[in-house]
Amino acid sequence: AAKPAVVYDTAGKFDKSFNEAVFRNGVEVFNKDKGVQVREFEPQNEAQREQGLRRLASRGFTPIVAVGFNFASAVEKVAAEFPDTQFTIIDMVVDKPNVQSIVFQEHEGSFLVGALAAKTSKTATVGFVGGMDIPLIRKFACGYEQGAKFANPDIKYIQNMTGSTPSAFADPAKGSELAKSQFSQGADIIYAAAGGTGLGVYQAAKDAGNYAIGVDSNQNFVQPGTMLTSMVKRVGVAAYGTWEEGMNGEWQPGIKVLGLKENAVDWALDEHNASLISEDMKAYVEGLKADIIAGKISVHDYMSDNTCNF
Amino acid sequence: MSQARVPAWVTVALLPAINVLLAFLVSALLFIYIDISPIDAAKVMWQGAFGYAEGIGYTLYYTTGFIFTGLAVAVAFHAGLFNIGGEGQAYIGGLGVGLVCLTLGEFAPWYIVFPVAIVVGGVFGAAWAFIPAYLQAKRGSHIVITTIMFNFIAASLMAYLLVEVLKPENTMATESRVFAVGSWLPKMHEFFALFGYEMSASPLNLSFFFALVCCVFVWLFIWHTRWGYEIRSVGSNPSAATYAGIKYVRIVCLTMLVSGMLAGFFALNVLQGELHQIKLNFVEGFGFTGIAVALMGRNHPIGVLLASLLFGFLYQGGAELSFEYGVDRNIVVVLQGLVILFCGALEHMLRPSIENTYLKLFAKTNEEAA
Amino acid sequence: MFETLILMLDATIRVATPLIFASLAGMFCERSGIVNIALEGKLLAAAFAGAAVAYVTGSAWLGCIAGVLVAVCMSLLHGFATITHRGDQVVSGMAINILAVGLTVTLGRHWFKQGGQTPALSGDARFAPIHLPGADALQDVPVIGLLYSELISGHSLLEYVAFAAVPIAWYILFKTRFGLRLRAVGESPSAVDTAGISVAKMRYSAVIICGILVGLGGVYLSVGQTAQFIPNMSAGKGYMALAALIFGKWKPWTAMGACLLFGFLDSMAIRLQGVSIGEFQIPVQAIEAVPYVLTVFLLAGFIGKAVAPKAIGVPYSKERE
Amino acid sequence: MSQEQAYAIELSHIDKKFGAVHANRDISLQVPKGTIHGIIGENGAGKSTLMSIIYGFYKADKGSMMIDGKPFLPSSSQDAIASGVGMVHQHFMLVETFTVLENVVLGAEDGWKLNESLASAKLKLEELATSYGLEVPVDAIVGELPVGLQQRVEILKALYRGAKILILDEPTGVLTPQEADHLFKILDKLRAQGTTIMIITHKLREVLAVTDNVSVMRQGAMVGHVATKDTSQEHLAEMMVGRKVLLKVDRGQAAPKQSLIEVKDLCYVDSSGVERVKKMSFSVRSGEIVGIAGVSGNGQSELLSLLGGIIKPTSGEIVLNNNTISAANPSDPQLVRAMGVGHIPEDRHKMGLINKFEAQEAYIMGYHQLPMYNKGLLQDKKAINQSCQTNMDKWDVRPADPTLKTANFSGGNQQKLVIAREMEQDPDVLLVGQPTRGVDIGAIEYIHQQVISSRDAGKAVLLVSVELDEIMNLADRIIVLFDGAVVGEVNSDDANEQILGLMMANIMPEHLKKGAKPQGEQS
Ligand SMILES: Nc1ncnc2c1ncn2[C@@H]1O[C@H](COP(=O)(O)OP(=O)(O)OP(=O)(O)O)[C@@H](O)[C@H]1O
Ligand SMILES: Nc1ncnc2c1ncn2[C@@H]1O[C@H](COP(=O)(O)OP(=O)(O)OP(=O)(O)O)[C@@H](O)[C@H]1O
Ligand SMILES: [Mg+2]
Ligand SMILES: [Mg+2]
Repeated sequence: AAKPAVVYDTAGKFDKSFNEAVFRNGVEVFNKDKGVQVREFEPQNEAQREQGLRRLASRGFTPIVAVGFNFASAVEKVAAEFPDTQFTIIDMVVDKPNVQSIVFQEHEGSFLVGALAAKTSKTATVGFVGGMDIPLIRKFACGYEQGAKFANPDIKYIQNMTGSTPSAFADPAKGSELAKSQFSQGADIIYAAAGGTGLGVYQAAKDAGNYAIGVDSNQNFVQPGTMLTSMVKRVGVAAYGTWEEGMNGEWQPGIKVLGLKENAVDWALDEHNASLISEDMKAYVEGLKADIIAGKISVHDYMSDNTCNF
Repeated sequence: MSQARVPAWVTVALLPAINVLLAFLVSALLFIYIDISPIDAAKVMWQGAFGYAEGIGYTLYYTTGFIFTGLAVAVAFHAGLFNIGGEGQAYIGGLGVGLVCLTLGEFAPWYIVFPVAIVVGGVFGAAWAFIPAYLQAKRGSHIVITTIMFNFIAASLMAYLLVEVLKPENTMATESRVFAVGSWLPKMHEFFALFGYEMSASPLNLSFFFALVCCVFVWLFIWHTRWGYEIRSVGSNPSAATYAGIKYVRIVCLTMLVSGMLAGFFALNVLQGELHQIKLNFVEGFGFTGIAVALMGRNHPIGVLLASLLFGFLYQGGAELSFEYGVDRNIVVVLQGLVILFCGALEHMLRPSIENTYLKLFAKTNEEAA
Repeated sequence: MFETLILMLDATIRVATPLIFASLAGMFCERSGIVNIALEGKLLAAAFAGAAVAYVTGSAWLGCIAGVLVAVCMSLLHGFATITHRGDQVVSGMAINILAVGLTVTLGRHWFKQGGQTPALSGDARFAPIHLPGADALQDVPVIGLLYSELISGHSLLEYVAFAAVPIAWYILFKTRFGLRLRAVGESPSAVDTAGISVAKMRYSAVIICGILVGLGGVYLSVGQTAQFIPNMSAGKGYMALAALIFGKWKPWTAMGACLLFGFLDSMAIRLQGVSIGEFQIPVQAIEAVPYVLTVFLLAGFIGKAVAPKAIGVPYSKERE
Repeated sequence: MSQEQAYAIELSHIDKKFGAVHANRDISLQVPKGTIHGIIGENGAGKSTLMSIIYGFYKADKGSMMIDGKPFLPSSSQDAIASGVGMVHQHFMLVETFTVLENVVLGAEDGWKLNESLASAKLKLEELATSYGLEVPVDAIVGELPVGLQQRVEILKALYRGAKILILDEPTGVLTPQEADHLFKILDKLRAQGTTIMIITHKLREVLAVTDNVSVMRQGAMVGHVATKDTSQEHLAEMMVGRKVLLKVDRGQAAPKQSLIEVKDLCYVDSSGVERVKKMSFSVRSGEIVGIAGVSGNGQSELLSLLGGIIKPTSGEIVLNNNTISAANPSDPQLVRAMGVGHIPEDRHKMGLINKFEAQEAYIMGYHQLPMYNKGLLQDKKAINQSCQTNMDKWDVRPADPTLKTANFSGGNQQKLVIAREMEQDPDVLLVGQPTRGVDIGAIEYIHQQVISSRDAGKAVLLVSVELDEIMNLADRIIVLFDGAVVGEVNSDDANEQILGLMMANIMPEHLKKGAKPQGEQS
């Protein structure tokens, strides 16, 4: 029988960010679709990452999905100990014969929402609120900035990071202050890539009658009417895919790079924001998307050189 | 003084044991409330922490960490200082250990790196404790507040260093690069394998022995040297200490240096022993829990050792619990809070009744004997 | 420029509000002789209870009452340990902090199945901003208009309550019989005892008042400032409030001043991000650390020694140990 | 006394234990209305405990009480106050950061508004002050007042609450003889108005002077009641101790030689800027005892701390055994000990000992650095234990157990331990502060003998004491301090209570002025 498993990052499976996306769009859906329970584990400290992987592996679970770049060294070690177990790591590359690495082209999706924001902004000013100041978040920021400047070279771009510790992903009060600050500097649209902190940004946008852009999962429903769109990163779907492959015996090691083309990152259009997006706008963004997929537009990946020079 | 006295073991061992039980009982109610049988939970925790070799390894690995931070708090307590800053000192100590492993570790084997890391980690931790100590002694700044502030400052500083300085270009986790394999502290199972003993793999490493050495060191230092004597004097009666010619400023600084040093050693276990790279937030609250450890251990190394074992059990058993039941890991935090509440804050609650009960029983047997 | 300043001050008020509640709470507690490092946990517990009940009932008011009740209960637990059983005050404070972290998440998860968060609050489940009369009309008048409509008007109820609590606390502490006794019990409990006043009763009243105030602070976090509870959302504010209290030398007005200063630094940090001096870009972490560094700095020198209530930290007992 | 209403207080079979300490054993006592009743007994006899039970501060384990013939069962001091009992505690129960007025009002406020209470209290206080001669600066901060005034505040607190029964626990310990006389006059006045007064003191002379009846306590039990007119000092002392005692030690002639303590123009300003020691000059020679007299708080403690190296002089100099200490060349307690100085501190609990320590640990305090107690980096526990054991035996410290916690020794034995420690190092100079404070009569005898024999062994002894009897008994010369300055010096043969009392109030008797103006005279 299939024995899929997942180990979340220490932020926990309800982090309002990618762990939660794995849980909601991966685990829950998989449980329902396949009638197979995915074994979950949430480590509470660094040492338990390895411990969790090892225990799952020794009990015969496979494939085991490790959520987040923080798992790199643990996966590397445990994968060597259990060569017959399939490991999948998300957001990071681990080079082992029994490890599948899934990375996303977040900058591509961010580019789209950046362009959309620039086109929508009445003040020609757009803002970005990041969570913890780490390269991954800068990757979001950089794609967004590039997209905005692509759509309007004269756009003013404001960027803030919430903090330098993981609590920066869970500080809506600060998110709201940052949003207010950016609004006072003229921004009228803010893209928040900040986990739970983003909720404060969305609330502030609503209070101020401005727009916000959600992240990771489709967050348009959070504040309907003032959520311009969301940059969707389908981590859950990717996890789902890997378990499904495992079940069907199709699982392959190696690197999976998932971007617009694979429909793994995208911008969200649903009933909550349909009224905000004109047909022109929609066509424009879809056009950009096609261009990126076709390689006509190259979006700079911050993490390729740790700079944002596009 | 006709009344019989209660023997020491009643207050030193029986009372804490009953208090721990009480904490467990209260948390049992919570378990029942969230639909988990407390008996099963206890079984899982016990099995997970002591039931198999790897589990024991993990338990002792956490124990090692608690010994360092617990001793740090205990030493400061002897001088009447409440060092809430173990968290930050351990963090900065980790910077020291990490830097040694990143530089010297490149070309030197672990047995050379280890002593150097001990010195540098200790010095870094001590330095971080020194500033609040000096301010307390010289300027009267409240050490509880300054050490709390220094925890926050350490967090900012380390975040900056990890993000901007130590992080390799091509990774995205906020962590330094991995130390060279040669500088890693041998794991206990590797170490014993040398002598032909097979043990299952766990993060337990040689720094456990060093932690035991530190227990002995603290015991000797506090109770068998003139400096320890001076520290206890300052802690029990500062004006008498002044009368005796003990220099307050010097002793406060010395105590906090030792305390910070012990907290700094924390990183040996976690960084050089297990993670092999400096990670953001690698201290993970062990500095704070050290306060509970010291209190439960009555600031004595043996007590600290036992309390560390208890907390090691809670951590490892709790992990097993969340592994088996998928329950929230925070339930262990509740347990931890209850243990501190009953063993620390409410330690006087049961004392009179237990002592009286003991005396009654004791008196009875006496009468019967007579 | 002026507008930026007004907006910064506006943010200052929001950031300072929970700090003011918590430091006034701490003031009553510490003035009675009980060290209170449990502010952090009480804030968190109240925030959770407030948001949970506000969500379930749909009423911010009920949430507020629940939050305050929970904070009072935690305070009573603190009192039970430190007053009745003469336990160590710092240790019981730590225990409460840890319990609050664990319990809020465990119960929150069990109840709401959202990883310890409560669902977002909306409508009547939140304290909406209060627009003072004439705020809109005055909006366009230069200087005063902005000052009135942005800075003075448009805050949520609890923010006004926080600022009103300061003079009230001052009056209670320095102008009433209760205040006299409270201050006395923190200085010399035996004097109070021999004057025929129960030390335990005074200290229990102090912890209850502490619970009410810190409860309001906690509720503000989740029901006023943010619209939901998030695990660990107190994020050190209890400790900051304690620092502000010491900074303010255990007096209401100066403590409020310290809270405002911390709030201002915070709002400045938000706006200073990415600012560089010449070539050198100031790291965000440095700006974040400014309030902490400043606190240490000020504690060490500029404001001289902060003299705590004399009997603070010492459990009172007639019998010598 | 046969009328039923005649007793203000009746106690029957009061019993009280503090853990293992049996503080009061089956005590019965009757105090007639409108009398002054003395309670005497050695330290630790249980006097304060008994009074605190009447005041409702402690609850008796057994026994009953009556006030004015009515059963009296206070559950707190509040009940006692309501029944008209007032108490001035041995250790003042004042809030030091409060003003006099606030202290008086505390617990007896008129209503919830503080200002109104304070205003009405002010009027009432002025009335009390004029009718009893108890003037106090009502708006002064209590902690800044001299102890004599603080005591007045305590008495006023009781009177303000309308006390009909006033309990005074060792009220004269902090007063000059003249101040004590003034207090006694006030007590007379109160008695005349019908107030019943219970007074604890261990100054037998005072008992004879003011009381109507005396009760004697020993080891928690009541050992006798006598009418004052039927007794004598010797008789009372015998009742207290249970055997005959020598009230005066024999002291041979002093044979002073070279000067070992030279104090020249010594000044000390404390951290809050108050000048505590003002231009003091005197000397102490080998083989003599110089007594420092004065009401406590007039610079004696600072003088001892300066000589002991604990605080640094602001100006002037001290020469100890040929070593000069000055502002420019400060010392510390370790160095001072190395100069051959022993220091028996005034307060053994605050300075002399550490309650948590074992006797042997307390025994090396200040000398813990000496090579004899250390072996390399570690302490030589064996040497410490042996040294302590030897000297506990030699100095008759009971129980002679070096591992017993210091706190578990009685006051007298704690003091002997401190004295043993300081004298065993054979210092040339001995600083002695309040050597018999809180020590019972038996131990006093012993300690006095030791002080005198160390003088005879050629040490220079500086004795600070607030007990005039002690000073007059032991010292060869007496220096009196007032407000941080030396008022004057007398030979102990010329001294008597009257003269010293005047000097302690900064009045130098004409016949003693010896031409030269006394140093440090201020006004
Ligand atoms: N609050 C207390 N807790 C424990 N023991 C106490 C307490 N008060 C007094 N004792 C003990 O009770 C005994 C009697 O003490 P008490 O203070 O009544 O004596 P006293 O006669 O007033 O002595 P002194 O002359 O020193 O004032 C002593 O052994 C003392 O140590
Ligand atoms: N804090 C304490 N803890 C334990 N025992 C104490 C404490 N204080 C006093 N005792 C015990 O109570 C007894 C009486 O103590 P206290 O100091 O009042 O004695 P004392 O009668 O004044 O003795 P001395 O005549 O030597 O001054 C002592 O023998 C001591 O063992
Ligand atoms: Mg007494
Ligand atoms: Mg005594």
